[in-house]
Amino acid sequence: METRLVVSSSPHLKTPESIQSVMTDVLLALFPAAIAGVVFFGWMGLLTMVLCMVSAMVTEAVILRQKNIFGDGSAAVTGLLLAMTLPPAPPWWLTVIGGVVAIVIGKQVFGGIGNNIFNPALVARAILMVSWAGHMTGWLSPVDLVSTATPLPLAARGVSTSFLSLFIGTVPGCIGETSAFALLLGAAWLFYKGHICWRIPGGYIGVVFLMGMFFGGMGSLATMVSVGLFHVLAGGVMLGALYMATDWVSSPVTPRGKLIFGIGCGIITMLVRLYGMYPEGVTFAILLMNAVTPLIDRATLPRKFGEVTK
Amino acid sequence: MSVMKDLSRGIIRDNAVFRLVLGLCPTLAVTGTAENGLGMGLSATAVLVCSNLVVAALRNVIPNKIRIPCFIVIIATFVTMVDMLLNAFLPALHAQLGIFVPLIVVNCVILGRAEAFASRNPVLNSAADGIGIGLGFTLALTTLGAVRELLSKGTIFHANILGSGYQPFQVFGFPPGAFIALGLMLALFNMLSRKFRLE
Amino acid sequence: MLIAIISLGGLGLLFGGILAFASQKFAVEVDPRVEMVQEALLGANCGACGYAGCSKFAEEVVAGNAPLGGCTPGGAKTAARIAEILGQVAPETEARLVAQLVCLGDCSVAKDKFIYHGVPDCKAAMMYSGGSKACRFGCLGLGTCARVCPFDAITMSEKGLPIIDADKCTGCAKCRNSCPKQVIDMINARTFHYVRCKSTDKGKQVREVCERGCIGCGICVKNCPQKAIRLENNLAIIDSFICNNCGKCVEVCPRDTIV
Amino acid sequence: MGNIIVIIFGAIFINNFVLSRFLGLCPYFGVSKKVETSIGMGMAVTFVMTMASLVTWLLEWFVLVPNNLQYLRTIVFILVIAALVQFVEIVMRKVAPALYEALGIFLPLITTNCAVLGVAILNIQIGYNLFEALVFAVAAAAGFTLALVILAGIRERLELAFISRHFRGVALSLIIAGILSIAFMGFQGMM
Amino acid sequence: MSFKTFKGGIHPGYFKSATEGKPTVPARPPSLVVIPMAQHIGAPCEPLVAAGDEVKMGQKIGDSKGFVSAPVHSSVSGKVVKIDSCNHPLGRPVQAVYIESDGQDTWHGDVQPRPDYEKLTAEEIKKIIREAGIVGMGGATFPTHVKLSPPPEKKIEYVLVNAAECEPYLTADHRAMLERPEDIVTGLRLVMKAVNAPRGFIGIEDNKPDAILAMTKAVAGDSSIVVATLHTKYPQGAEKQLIKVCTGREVPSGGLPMDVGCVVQNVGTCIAISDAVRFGKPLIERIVTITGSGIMEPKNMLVRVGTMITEVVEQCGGFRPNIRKLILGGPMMGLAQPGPDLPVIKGTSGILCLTDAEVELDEIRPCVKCAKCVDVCPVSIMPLFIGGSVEHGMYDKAEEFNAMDCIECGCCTYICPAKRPLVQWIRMAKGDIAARRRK
Repeated sequence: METRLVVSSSPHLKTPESIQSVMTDVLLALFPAAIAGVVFFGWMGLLTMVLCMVSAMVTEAVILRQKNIFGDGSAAVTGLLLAMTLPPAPPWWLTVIGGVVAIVIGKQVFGGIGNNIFNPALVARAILMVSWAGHMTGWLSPVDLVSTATPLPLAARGVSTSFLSLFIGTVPGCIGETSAFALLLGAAWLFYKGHICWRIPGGYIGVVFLMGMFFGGMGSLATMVSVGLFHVLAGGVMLGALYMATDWVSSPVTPRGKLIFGIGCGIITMLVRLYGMYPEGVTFAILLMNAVTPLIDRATLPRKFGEVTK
Repeated sequence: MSVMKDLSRGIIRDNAVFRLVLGLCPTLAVTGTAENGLGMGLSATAVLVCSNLVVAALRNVIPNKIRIPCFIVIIATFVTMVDMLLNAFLPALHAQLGIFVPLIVVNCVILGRAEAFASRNPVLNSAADGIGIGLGFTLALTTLGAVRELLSKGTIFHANILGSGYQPFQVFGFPPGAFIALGLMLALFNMLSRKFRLE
Repeated sequence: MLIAIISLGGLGLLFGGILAFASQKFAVEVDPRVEMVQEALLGANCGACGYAGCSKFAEEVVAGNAPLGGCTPGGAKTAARIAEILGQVAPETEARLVAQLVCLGDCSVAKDKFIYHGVPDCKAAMMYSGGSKACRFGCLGLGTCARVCPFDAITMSEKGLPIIDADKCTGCAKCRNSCPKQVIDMINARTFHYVRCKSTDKGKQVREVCERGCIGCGICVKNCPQKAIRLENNLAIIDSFICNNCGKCVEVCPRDTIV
Repeated sequence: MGNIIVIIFGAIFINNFVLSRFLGLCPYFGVSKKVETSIGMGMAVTFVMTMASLVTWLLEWFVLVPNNLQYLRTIVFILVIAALVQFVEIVMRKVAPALYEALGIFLPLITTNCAVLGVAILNIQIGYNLFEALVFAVAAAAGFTLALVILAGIRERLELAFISRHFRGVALSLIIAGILSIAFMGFQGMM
Repeated sequence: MSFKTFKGGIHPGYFKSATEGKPTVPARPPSLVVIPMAQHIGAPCEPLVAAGDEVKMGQKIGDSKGFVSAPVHSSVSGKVVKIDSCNHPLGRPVQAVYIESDGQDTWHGDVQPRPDYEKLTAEEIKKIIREAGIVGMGGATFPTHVKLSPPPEKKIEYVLVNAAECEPYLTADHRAMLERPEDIVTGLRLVMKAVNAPRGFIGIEDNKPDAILAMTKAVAGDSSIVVATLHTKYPQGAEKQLIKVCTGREVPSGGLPMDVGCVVQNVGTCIAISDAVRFGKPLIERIVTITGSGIMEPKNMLVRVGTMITEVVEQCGGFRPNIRKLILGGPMMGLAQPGPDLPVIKGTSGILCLTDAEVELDEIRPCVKCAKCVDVCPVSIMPLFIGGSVEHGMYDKAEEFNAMDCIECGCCTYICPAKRPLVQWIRMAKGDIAARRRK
């Protein structure tokens, strides 16, 4: 035989999925929310997203000395996710710094893809938020692009926002977080492809809802439910629960661990929202739970087949 | 000759912060500005030199078993003195450094030098070692302070460097920035020392 | 002033007393020589001595279970210091040993019998038909030795063979022990000429798979002025005690196997 | 009672000794390679810190203050702590050799752990009563342990990563601590 | 009757249509057979013949004194040419007897039918099975008589016939069930008798309805045997998973099926047992599926043990020019071979030829902790952490993540988007851990 055969370990069948294809799936899933961002916040939203993605991808390509700027697609996802957590019209340099920080501090110092302990986009957002709090809270109303406050602090002052606008996304907020509808649409795609499971988002959103219900101010059942629902829809919980907390690398790998992770995120988010200094706690909550992920994994190793329980 | 060697070694080659990674608490805590870093560095240097001198002088007197408590008492004495001096002559700096002045006493750099060097070497060498290590420590603290001050305020030693239009990278003024800045500087130092084959 | 002195002194006395009492009551015997020996070692925990790390070796040396010169990387210097600590005479250390790759079959001269795809590690490749090299004795070139070397003395060449830096090599033999093909020998650092092949196959088979393998032709045996070379199982072997490094064998070897 | 909760929550989360007060950093980066060791270290620190708080508080209010000797505080406190640690070390070596083996050289490090002296001095500076001081010490140690165990978990996980050699070791740990520190900032304003 | 499924598992493409409709054809009698002395797990056999000896078909030509071992028999009549080493599917050359066929296929005198086989005692059945050299024919090649000899304190309650055939591509068992259902049931009854088990199961995946029908018909009227319809999911046919699904029992970690009162036999093994007991025929031939897009005419063939693969492939029209991988067994657990010059052995269930298009040579990427391997692992271990630990040489850590419990089904490696060779790493860990435990 003239051709040499390939010898490798079994199995000899492999799934067609690759890291690149999965990252493309995630980008597709973020597409509806990105469209919503552009629709609501105009060309500034688009510019921010593009700038952030490019800055992240270029940084990664430079560090890894790779010619293909898209690479495995993970930098693009990080960049887009970061852009979605930025306010609608940040200064351009803020966006660029964010992309660089996300890739360098959030990812490459840990050894690159797969090794980052924390969600790179959230690391960058947290650093930006601490550094330039003013720029990071420059909210615009999506209707007329006038500066305004987001629903969460408004609610604290007693101003309510309609559920419909929260669901559609016609409320002030970060570029990608306002439209629950678009986020759910993209998440449905990820569910369909089997890239995320219900445990993290379910635990997260469930706890936010319940804590919103019982600690957000007592009242009649209807009020309590609406407060719970408000907390789920307002702010970054949807984006965080569906896209940030479910980030493979920085979340637990065991089924039980995932549920614990989601619940933990929910509790910390609500603690920050209800009792803390910051109006929103999603970033802190997910970063904190990222930090304890290795411990959660250790503690929740599944019972192996045939293990005799003592 | 060997005295000079003992003196120079501590500045870069055996730099307490960047090479030995000791004395991190004050390094991170008081380096919000270059000035504070310098102040802390010099205070620590003063204690280090004095304690090295005394330890080296008494090295044959102190029984081996209780040497550590003895060293600590010696160091603590000098720390208390520095504390009082700072309070008297530089009250503003003293307030800035806060609890970290008395905490010089537990700075592992100082105890480490007493244990590893001064207790085994003659007085002159020990003093030189103390000065070298102390200068290295001061250098590290001042550099870190300068970098953090520059990034978080746009100034160095309160002199405006980056202009009034600079949007300060405030995270470097806070605890997280201290960790991150030192981490990055340490990595840079590792890289440079590999390049110049310091090890 | 007086009170200060009294309080401090009193405290000192009190704590000194407690500690003295405690150290008597809870004393644990530790041989201080163990610590001293440990300080004399390199601290690389390479395991060349055969014990679990430097501290264990130090314990065993002091207990008399391990030889003074047991620390191969440390060499004679370390042995002398250990001897000094233990008050013994340092042993005559043998010649310095370094690792030598005994295969020249890089990808330009040695054929592959199939394409191996999997974990890039020689031991892993061995599990599948003994690795992809057509020569069953040849180096697989997947760099297991380079990864286990604690002293960064081994790098992989572009043609897929390890290059051993004899200056950095301390003779710990970790690479030899990790090589599944056993193509690394520990040789005297002063050896100049060595048959760089391990194939005991017949000449024809060797020719089929490798351009530089020893075919057991015996030309070197005939031409060696010292009669230091013999053939065993189709493989030339140089006796390093007789060899005087004249270099004749290198000249005559038709396949450049002796280097 | 509310006061006590504020002390506990504050010392663990809001003003975490390691991540926000910069105390106890040397052992923090030194002993955080394995989760088991870090738990042991945390327990040892908790024990020493509580004991030290108790003794130093008593000394301060019954010896130093009545005699106007506050200027001797640093020297007296560190002496007490040094003696205490040595005592614990001697006892542990005999009674629990396994634990001693695990903590090994880090027991002497507790002496120079500024967290221990720090908590003693802070107790006095803030003016806690004895009970509050003890609670503060335990909570601060718990905060230290929490940060330590988290970092150890992360570093264990990172054993599986191929980290650039410039960042390997303390450099990366510092950056992780920085990110942790940001994450802990989320607790600000609570209580 | 449908059964609950097990945790984990995957749904790869099945690719069975090429051969599942093709009846088994007997292969041309080979002119030369190469019979390796090691065709089973355990001590290899010693040759009982020497070069130049005349042998008959079914004559025992190799045996071993070891308990965990099975004798080998000549699959042709003719003359022993030489005793030399030959390639073996496991990758290491082994000793083999080369026999040139005289074309007569005359049976050896010991091969005699037993018309009164139903009166045999359990011990006699076991002895016949051992002498016939029967081993697990699903691929594991564990000597069957050893499986049937549990220590006296272990009571066997169930005998399971593993007819799931969950490996993609393979159809050998499927065809056997369609063509020889009665023999399978006879074999099962003999095993039940040998181990004194009251109940039998025949587990078949629900993608083979015709086989289910055929087997149901064959066991009709026997209430002690149940034909279990199983979900189509890989690895449904893994021993422990099959037991869990059929009986609800879980084989303890590190234990054997007999620990929960079960014995599992492959379809082919049952047929071999039936042949051996009823007709005295030792195991000298088996059904092999020759398939894959790298072969001209995929077929199911009845092949003599010792026939060279080259010869078998020739009868299927030969390889296609773009063949890239030759696998003995199925694609999930089969062994890739460097070339076709090796014989068919007792455990060769399939010859799978894959082409360029199907052989991916992907770069190994870093683990992104997608946890898909954790989700699909049927034994609930942590393939990602074992792989990572071995990659960094930390074998003791691999042990903590239960590397030793791996059944090497390959689900984790199949599903990994980072294309990490997890099974291979786990195998390395198992080798290292086993070596350390022996010390």
